[in-house]
Amino acid sequence: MAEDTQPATMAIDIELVRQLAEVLDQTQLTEIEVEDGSRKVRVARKAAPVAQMPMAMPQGYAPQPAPMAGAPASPAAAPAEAGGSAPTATADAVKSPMVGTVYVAAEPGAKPFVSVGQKVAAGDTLVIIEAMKVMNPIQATAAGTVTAVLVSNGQPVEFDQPLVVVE
Amino acid sequence: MAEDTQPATMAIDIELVRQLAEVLDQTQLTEIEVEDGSRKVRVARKAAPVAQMPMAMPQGYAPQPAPMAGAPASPAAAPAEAGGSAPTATADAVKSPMVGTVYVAAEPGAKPFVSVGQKVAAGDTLVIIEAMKVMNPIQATAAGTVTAVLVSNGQPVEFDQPLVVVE
Amino acid sequence: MAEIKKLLIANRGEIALRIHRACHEMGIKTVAVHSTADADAMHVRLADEAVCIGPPSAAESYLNIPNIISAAEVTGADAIHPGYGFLSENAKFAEIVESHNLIFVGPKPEHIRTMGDKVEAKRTAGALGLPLVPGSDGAISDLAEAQALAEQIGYPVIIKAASGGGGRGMKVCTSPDQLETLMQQAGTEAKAAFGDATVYMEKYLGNPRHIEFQVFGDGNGNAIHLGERDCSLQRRHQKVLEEAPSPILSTEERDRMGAIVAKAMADMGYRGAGTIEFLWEDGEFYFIEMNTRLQVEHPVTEMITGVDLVREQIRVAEGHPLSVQQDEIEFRGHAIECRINAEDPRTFTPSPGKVAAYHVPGGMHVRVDSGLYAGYKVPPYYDSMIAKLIVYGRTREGCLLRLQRALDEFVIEGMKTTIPLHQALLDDPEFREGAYTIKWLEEWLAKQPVA
Amino acid sequence: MAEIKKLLIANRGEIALRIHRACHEMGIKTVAVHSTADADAMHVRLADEAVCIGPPSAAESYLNIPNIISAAEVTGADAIHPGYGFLSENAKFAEIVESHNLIFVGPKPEHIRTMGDKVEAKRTAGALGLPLVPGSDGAISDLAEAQALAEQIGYPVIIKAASGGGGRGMKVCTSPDQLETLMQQAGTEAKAAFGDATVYMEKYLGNPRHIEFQVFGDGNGNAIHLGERDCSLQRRHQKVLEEAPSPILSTEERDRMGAIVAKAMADMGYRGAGTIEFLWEDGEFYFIEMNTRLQVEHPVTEMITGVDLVREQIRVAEGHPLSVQQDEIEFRGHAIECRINAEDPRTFTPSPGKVAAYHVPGGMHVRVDSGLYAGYKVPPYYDSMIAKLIVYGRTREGCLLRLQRALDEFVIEGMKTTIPLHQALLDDPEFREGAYTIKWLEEWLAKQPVA
Repeated sequence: MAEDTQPATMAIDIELVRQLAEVLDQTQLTEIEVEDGSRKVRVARKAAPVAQMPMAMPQGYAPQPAPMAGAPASPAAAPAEAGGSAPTATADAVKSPMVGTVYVAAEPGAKPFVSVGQKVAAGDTLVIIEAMKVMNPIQATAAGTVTAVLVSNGQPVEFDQPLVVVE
Repeated sequence: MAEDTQPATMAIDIELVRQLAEVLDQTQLTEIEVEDGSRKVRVARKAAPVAQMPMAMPQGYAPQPAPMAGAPASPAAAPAEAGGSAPTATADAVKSPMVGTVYVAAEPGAKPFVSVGQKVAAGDTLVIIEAMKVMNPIQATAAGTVTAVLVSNGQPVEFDQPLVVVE
Repeated sequence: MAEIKKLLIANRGEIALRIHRACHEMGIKTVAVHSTADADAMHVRLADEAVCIGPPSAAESYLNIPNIISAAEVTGADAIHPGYGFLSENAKFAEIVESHNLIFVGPKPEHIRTMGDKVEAKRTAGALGLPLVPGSDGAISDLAEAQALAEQIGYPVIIKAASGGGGRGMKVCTSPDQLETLMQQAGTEAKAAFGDATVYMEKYLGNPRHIEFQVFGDGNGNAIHLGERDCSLQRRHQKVLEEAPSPILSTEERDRMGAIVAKAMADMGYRGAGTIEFLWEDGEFYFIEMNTRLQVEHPVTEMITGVDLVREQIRVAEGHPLSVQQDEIEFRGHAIECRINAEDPRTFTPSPGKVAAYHVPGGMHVRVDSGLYAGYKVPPYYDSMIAKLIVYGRTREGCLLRLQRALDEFVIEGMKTTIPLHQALLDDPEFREGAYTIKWLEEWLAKQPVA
Repeated sequence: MAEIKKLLIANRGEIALRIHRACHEMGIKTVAVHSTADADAMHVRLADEAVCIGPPSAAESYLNIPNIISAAEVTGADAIHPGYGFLSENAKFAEIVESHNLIFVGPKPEHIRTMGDKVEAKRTAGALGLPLVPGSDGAISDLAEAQALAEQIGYPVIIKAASGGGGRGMKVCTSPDQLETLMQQAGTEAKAAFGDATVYMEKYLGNPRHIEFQVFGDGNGNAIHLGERDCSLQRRHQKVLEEAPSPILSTEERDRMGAIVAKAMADMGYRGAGTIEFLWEDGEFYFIEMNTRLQVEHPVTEMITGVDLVREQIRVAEGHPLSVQQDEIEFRGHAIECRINAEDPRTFTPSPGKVAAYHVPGGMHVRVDSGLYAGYKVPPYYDSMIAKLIVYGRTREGCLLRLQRALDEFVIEGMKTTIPLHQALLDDPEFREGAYTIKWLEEWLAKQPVA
């Protein structure tokens, strides 16, 4: 996920984070989010029992539904993921409109349709998804640069699963 | 997300955050978000579910256990009472050490052992509780003035039920 | 004999959980398919695998055949159980499933198709010996003919517009001297409303009960019945509370009708679970329709027979013979199911929302089928039924008392539910006596004080 | 015939709730009595009336006879159900209850007293024809006499100190040539440990099962049995999991022993519910003791017979005859109960605390008896058992599979519980085969890897 159009370091004021954390500790808050232009800081703390309650379903005991092989995380397996580490990479991703099997190239051994760093135009095929014996080309919705390919060849995908990030 | 048109630090007013936190603490809110142009501050607190959870038992549907007749409130019927309106009157009350029936006078029609405003000495009988045909005098533990009689003649009482307040 | 090792559950809510439970109790792995709105559903979290098949809209998810079939293929499932509703009575879906070499846990596609067509279903039922509502086979215009027929089927009769619906062109005739006038009126109204004056005649059922028989076939000419359910308590044609056995059916009548429906299913070569719905009035049964799937209210039958119907469906789908013979089925005790909906108990306005607190009744002979849990958000996109409370008793009276105490223990906070409706129903003397028909509940509701 | 209209429940926890449920299902009002620590208990909140009877200490509350009797008097209760534990086997309490013109839901006081005395119980059991552990009636000192007796009862035998306990002065003798030496050693050890060299001899049961029979008498010479429960899975003499029927008992043996215990209870004139506990080895039963009360594990019997034992207790207490005859009792299917304790599943350290989340398994043939609810604080003063999960299946194998899926659905957060212990047990092939004795669980636990 390396991105190289950035300045050498993130312009984050660590002191600000500390101050916000302090406020959080001194108050009953569980979350503070501040934003200034494109900069944003969010500090949060799990409220003791509350964090447990929505998790009332079998956690320790029941088998977690296995996410589909290779998928970064199925919604079912990680319902609480959002808000954790930044899942920015998938935010702009082209998502699967169907359930099926992904092919990243036109045929076995061929060059992939796209790879990281490649520029694509709107309508370019990114991957193919096979569903019920039909090959469905998945196209870029806008021009941009491929910054991540989130699926591998032959991998099953579910509806809404992020496939390729074009920025 | 790289944008380098920014000043070196985020212009966040930490005092504003504190003030918002204060508002949040003083109100029933769980979240405040303020925005001014591209600046944004959001503070949040997880609603304490704790207040709800002990109430998880049948409330609307199940019959509440009837408190014992005449008792101000049995612990069972009002488990959440504490912390509500100040029940100071019962704080210093002499409490029933047993389950039984209260008699406020030595015999029917006689003058009550004590009444409000009366001074009592330690050891003075306040009421009698009949339990299993035995009459048990309940005595003042310290000298003082009777400020409230919380039971009436012939009333059943349970363990720990406030009887008479002596201050 | 095929052995199902992994089964895809093409449904949601309590029935998806019901199927999941049956599978795990048979050592079968489960695949939950779900819309984005159901990612947190209990059966999704309990299933061995889960696949998101579409957005909240059922048309794009639970009815999305390509995505469901693909989900079965990518997970390597070898069977699909459709539950009830959604694709459960879609003959084409059953065919597609089978054409992908997957086992369809349900009837043969041709039987789904036949029974899904009103006219065809009635014809088939008649041919199989099920009692139909007597009437003219088609249009009737000649008065003498009409008089003779009405005499034969007995008054009251109803004259209906052949092209009609919605009550227009319908006339109930209680005696011969009115017949001519009412036929003319019906024809005139039909002509005005539908441009077609053709009318037909049927026996009029003024105040019937809804009684349905649970049947099971092995697909090879063997079939049994598992007794009846009385589902007369309905509001706007939606069942509210069901019981088994019916408070009004004698053992002899059960045996007689049960034998008729079982024989019909055997003759048809029916496979799997089915329900034959009748109207019942004055001791007579009249076929309405057949549902070629599991019913919502199947647990009351399970309670009084001890037969696990979902397990039986799966076994039959694997090619096993029926696990019980007719003479091994004993009807013991009484069971009632309350459908608990996320609705205002007076206005029936849907009340989806987040479950703030959830506590189910426990103890002897109390069963709860529900996908709810504390913290779960009931999505606004689907049916409002959120739980089924099923209670068993050795007698109907004992069952009612147990049901009452179970309802008193049930806590669902965060939304309005129909629990208070059931509590109020249980207090009604007519209901307690079992003296109700399909019209009773709406009349009863109209009489209730507005809260 | 007395009619109970309001019943005081002199207990706490799940059994208090169990009794409350039975009462409400019979139209009987309930009075919950509780310590200050139990004011928020579920049965207290559900009961029609509640009376606080003392501080947390059981001695001052649940064992406080005057306060309990007074609570019955001030609330106008006409009966008291003692549950299990606490005052349930206190003959004096039963007498006091009856002397206050209240109905005691339990056996006659004299039977409680007789069976509460170890020596007296054994004598009575023997007189009633129940099989005892064979041995010397009293002290044995003469070697020839000892040899003859050992020969008669069969080796191995055990020599025990008459005044002893705790293993000291106990010697297991497997063959005649060791007998003299071991008798001398036992005597010497007994003398040293207890100041009394007297020893006696009994048949040695090396590896028995614990099998108990549920009995019921009407107090007028009629009695029935409701089959057995196998409670061999124990840790430190505490039952952990119980099943009915026992995996090793044949129908013939059940009928034979059942007839013996039922006849014994009829001869005795026993009233109400009772349990006769036996050790079982090599096809033989040996009486241990009789519990003159409801047992924790009574639901497994309810599941396979359909008889509500608490309801039956109350009916018998009212003076009704037994509601079922012996020949009406059918044993159907298999039931298992898991006792779920608030304990570390490996170390068994108690883990009381606040229930952060609570979700019980549902579906067919799953029963949960528990006073827990989300937000409830398990008090540290009493027994650590917080829930019982009881599951039924048509076969033992089916029951095990259902139990597994039910345990997988069970969520109790906020404290450690023994749910994982039961899950691990279910994975054990020996347990699945039913091949266990009273020593098995502790040996199994010793073999488990430390988490």
